Amino acid sequence: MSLEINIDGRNAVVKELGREGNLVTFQVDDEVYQVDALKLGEGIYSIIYKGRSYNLEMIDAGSPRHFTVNSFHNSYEVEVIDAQTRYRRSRSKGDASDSSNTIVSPMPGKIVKIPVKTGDDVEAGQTLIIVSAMKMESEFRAKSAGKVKSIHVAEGDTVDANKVLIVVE
Amino acid sequence: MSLEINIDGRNAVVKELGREGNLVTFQVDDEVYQVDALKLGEGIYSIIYKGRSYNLEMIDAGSPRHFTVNSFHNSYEVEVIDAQTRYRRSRSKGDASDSSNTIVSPMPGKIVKIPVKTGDDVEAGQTLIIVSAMKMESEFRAKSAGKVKSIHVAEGDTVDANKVLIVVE
Amino acid sequence: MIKKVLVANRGEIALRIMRSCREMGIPTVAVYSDADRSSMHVRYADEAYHIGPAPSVESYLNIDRIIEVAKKSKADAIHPGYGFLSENAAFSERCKKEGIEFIGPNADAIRQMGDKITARKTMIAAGVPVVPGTVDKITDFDEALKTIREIGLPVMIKASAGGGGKGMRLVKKEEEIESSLRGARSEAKAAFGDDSVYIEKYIESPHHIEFQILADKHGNAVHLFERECSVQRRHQKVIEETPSPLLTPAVRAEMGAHAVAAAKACNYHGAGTIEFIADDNQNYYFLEMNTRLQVEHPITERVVGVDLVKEMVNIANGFELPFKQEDLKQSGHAIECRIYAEDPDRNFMPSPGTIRHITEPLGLGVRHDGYVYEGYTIPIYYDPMISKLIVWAKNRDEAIRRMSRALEEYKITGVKTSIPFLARIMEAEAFKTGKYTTHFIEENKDFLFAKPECDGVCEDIVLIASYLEYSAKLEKTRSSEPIVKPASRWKDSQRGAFI
Amino acid sequence: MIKKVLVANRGEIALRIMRSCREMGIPTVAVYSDADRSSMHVRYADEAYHIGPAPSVESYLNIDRIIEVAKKSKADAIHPGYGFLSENAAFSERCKKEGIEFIGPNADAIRQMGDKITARKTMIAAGVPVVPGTVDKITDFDEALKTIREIGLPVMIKASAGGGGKGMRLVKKEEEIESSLRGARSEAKAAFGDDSVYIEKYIESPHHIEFQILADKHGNAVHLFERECSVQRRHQKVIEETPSPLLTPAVRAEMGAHAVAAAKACNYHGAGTIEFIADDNQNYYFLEMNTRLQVEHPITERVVGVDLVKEMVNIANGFELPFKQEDLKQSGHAIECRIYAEDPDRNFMPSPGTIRHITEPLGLGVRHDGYVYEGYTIPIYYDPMISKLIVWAKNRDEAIRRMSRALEEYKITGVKTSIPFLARIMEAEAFKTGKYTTHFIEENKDFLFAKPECDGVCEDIVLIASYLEYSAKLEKTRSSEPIVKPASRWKDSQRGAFI
Repeated sequence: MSLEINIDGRNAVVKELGREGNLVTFQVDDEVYQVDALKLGEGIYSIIYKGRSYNLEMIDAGSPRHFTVNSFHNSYEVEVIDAQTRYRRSRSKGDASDSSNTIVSPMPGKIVKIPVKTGDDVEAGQTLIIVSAMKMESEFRAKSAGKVKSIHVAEGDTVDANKVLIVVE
Repeated sequence: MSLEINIDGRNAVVKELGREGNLVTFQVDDEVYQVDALKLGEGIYSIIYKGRSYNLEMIDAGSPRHFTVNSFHNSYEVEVIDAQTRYRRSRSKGDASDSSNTIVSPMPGKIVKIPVKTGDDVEAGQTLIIVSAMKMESEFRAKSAGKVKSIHVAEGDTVDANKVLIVVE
Repeated sequence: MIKKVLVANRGEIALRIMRSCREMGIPTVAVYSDADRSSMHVRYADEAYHIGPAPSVESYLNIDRIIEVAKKSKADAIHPGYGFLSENAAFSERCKKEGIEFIGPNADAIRQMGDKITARKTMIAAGVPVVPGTVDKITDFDEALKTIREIGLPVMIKASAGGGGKGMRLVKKEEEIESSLRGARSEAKAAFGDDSVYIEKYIESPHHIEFQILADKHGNAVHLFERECSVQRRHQKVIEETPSPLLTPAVRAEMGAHAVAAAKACNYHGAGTIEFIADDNQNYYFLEMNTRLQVEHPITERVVGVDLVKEMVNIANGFELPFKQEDLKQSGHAIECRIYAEDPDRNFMPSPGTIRHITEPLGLGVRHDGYVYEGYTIPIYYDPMISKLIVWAKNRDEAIRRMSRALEEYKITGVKTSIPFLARIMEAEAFKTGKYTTHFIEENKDFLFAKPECDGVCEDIVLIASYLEYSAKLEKTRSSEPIVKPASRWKDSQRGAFI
Repeated sequence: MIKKVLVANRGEIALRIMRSCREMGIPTVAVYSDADRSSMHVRYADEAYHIGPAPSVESYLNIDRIIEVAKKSKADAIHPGYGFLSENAAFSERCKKEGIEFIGPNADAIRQMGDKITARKTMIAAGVPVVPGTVDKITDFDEALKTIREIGLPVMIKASAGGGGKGMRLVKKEEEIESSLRGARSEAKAAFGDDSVYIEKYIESPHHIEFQILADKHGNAVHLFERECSVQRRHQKVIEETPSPLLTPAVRAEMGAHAVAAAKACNYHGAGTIEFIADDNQNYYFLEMNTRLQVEHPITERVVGVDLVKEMVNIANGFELPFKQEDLKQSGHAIECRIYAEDPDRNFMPSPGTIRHITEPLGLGVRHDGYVYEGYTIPIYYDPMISKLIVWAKNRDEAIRRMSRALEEYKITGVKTSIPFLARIMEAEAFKTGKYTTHFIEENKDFLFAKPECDGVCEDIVLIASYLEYSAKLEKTRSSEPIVKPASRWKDSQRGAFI
């Protein structure tokens, strides 16, 4: 199997060439690695490569295809690119405002206030919604001017992470 | 559902009368209990009954039907009695030696020595097999006199828990 | 004698209190909201009672309900922990009325120190230095000049009616006074319709240093030395240590004596903290008093060798303090890091969720006060603190290295945490040398948020792990579920599930 | 200066050593057998190399292989931990030959103290008391009588060629000497074909008390006080504490001086332990020297405030000890419990298996040194120790209560552990009062193995939990598997699985 993975902006192709027990051979772009790889717990990996012991923690970042990967001193944002993503990316090319003015809850929380209503004209920077989680309120503002197309939650609602809250077009 | 459960020699019938979320009503023999029961981890239960907080740890004891249950100050041996068990029990009634001269590995380990062979006559107390685990050797002896009927492992073998090692009849 | 303690709190502090009660042989009663049935304090306690819905105002702040549980469970004392009802004078009073011992100060002391003006006046009367300045309005230049000369430059001119930075001027030189005063007044007039201002000493390199005190009901009070809490973000403490790298023994002794005086001035009993602001020259001023146990109390416990919760219970029981000031010594160095479920790279946004894996830091010199476990879901309703990591070592340098080591051991998956950020602080030069103020995070943000170097290999290894994780997930879902699903799908867990 | 340390060990002690190396900024190299790829020390180290099959003779005892890895990884020092190669003179010698620093004593000291007769002679020469007795064979009654009168009753007559209790007689009164001597000799003759015997003082109420020593390469040596290790089962230590409840300050100082003399007598350098046997009257005798770090070293670290592993590395580096005897003090009280995967109710049978859930004890005064994690399978090949739980408190009584509290917090499922047994010891009167000898477990077995009382309700609650656990399992298997399956089925786990 081969996967296209984006790591902090770099697109790389990771291909599994073979495995024998937990010794796995990979090709990452042009480099070939034989590693001893072990999953030790939920999101905990131990990889030994040329004697070096690497410990990696995979933290879900919103979707099954997104991880934050911690290795003690570094932290990486990783996204697995699948066909759907490529399709979505190609569609939205040159139309950055399309998705950027969709407010998605970055964390589970409670809707405190929605100071706009459907059909309102909004300016860039205008507060669209206030979400509270863990004693902290976060304001989400419009990235650019537009009209509120749809509101998917109501004040007082409890929402999961990655839920679409408001769409501005 | 209703289960027959043996706890340290007492046979009790546990019957679930109803549940609403994690509030469950049980009948244990003649007593009715409404408890707030939660599984918090693998084998970790929190039960609140009349305000008392009970913490129970279930430790597998050889088969899915056997547990050791720890509640900080007490430890119980519990066996769920199913149809198969009842059948086995009724068959072996009055024939205690039947199973008692079958040596079963109580833990995973390595077979160090088998000083008997199939067909040998053995006396009560004679060593049949020596198993080593974690730097400690355990000798298993015949409970009563008999003839070695079958040997299911060889010296040097690594065995799982609850494997039949030797049968004497 | 206290026979059963209700702990009116949750999370790590509820466990902290129950631990000491258990060691004293005192049974404990937990209270919990809808969001907390699976929380550790419920299992830890001997008894546990539900007190209401998740929002704290309907549960952990519901005085009637908590008193009701105390009576039902025959708890004869209540420990409020920190936050929630811990500095609520009405709650302390209510407990008294109901014949329940409130393990904390009485209502008068809470009120007296809770009101800033009253507290300031009490401190002045007790001879405790407060931030120099005028409370009265100033409109006249000569008066302003006189005051500023008394206080000493730099000063801050602030609008009496003000707020939000309007009508505020920092004055560093005497020749700036006139124009600054004029500017502040006209801005105040425009903004608030009132041109009166007041003047306060401006502390240029502020250090937040607080003193732990213990006082019994018989008039005895001691301090247990200081905690340096200057590593702050938005006025929230991030890291605390003791001893403070700023203080000399002489100033420490003087501040300690003032802290004891402050406690005596309000007839305090129980554990409390006197917060001071200090400058680089160790000039210090009373800021406020926290009339409760602090989050960061463990570092004091470690270097002084005293269990503060046990002392609180003993004080509530009416015992005299078992030690005098001269019996108390600081030994070695302790540091605390607060571990939050938050994302340092996204402006510390809270990151609630389900804990998938924990590797806890262990070994020599490490104390860990936490409450989460694998499979536990951190609720969105409360403080995002996961745990407190406390280390001790013979000296400050070793303590910093030990904290680095412990942070490296500490692995949590499932939620984002502040661990990498805290680890970075341990490597910052200003922290390592101990020369830092409350501006530390702001002044060092380039270093703290920089991405450390990584060779191509380490990035490729990350890619390989990502491949493995993704393909494992793919495998897991292939049979039953479409691949693209909302994140919550991955939170499904056998553990923590209601039966 | 040591730049990289290979740790020739596994389990908790490998981690313990790596922790201190990391705090010193020294990278570490792990070695592991087939059974240990998923073991924590492999992830903890900076580098990790496979050294052979699971049986330790082919891996952790394989000197050639370990030296090879040290060279390959450019490790310039090896720490052997305890067990395995830690007291192997040939290994120490080999390291020296290969130019690798062995973090421990040199081969001569290991040999000198490893041989019982040589060690005894060395101690006698150094003025350290040894168990009174004869080394030479005795065949004559008059000689025996003379010797016994010198030693003082009671004595043990033992067959020179003997073992296994044959040809052994305990003599309490002088009039028993003749018949006991005759009996022992004829039994020895029958069993071993040799009727010669020797005589040794019998210690009636034996206490196992050991002293920690540190010695540098410059002739400086100090002791770090004692550890009381009398809670033993089959000569295996179960619980250790310091200070010993038996010793008075005067005897402690005298024993300490003898411990230092013992270390100096064999030109020792590194960390070592002098084991003594003492009676109720604090008469004490040298037993043996352990020329390595002990399992129970953390209690010493806690009350003295010294990191023993760091001191070992510094000594290996050729540094002088940073303290003198008079700088060292005991502060407070520390207790260690060894947590084993074993079943106390079935004669402590080992209980290897997969850890399903752990709740680790946390909070004030608790140190935990472990290496297992949820999903980890404890291999059958090595020692069944899961972890060491160490508590500290101001005094012994509080330390016992704290240990009880910590043991109650510590929950492990998946394997049986000694936790309930250890908790029971904390409640035993003889332990609580500190009046115990090495016969403690035997003498208190009725109490220690008794089943505490439980009302009908608590038994019924256990039945309810069993119902829930069984029905959850039933649910889980119903779709795919027959219900009755071997136990190993339940060990299947996503975690720890080889990818």
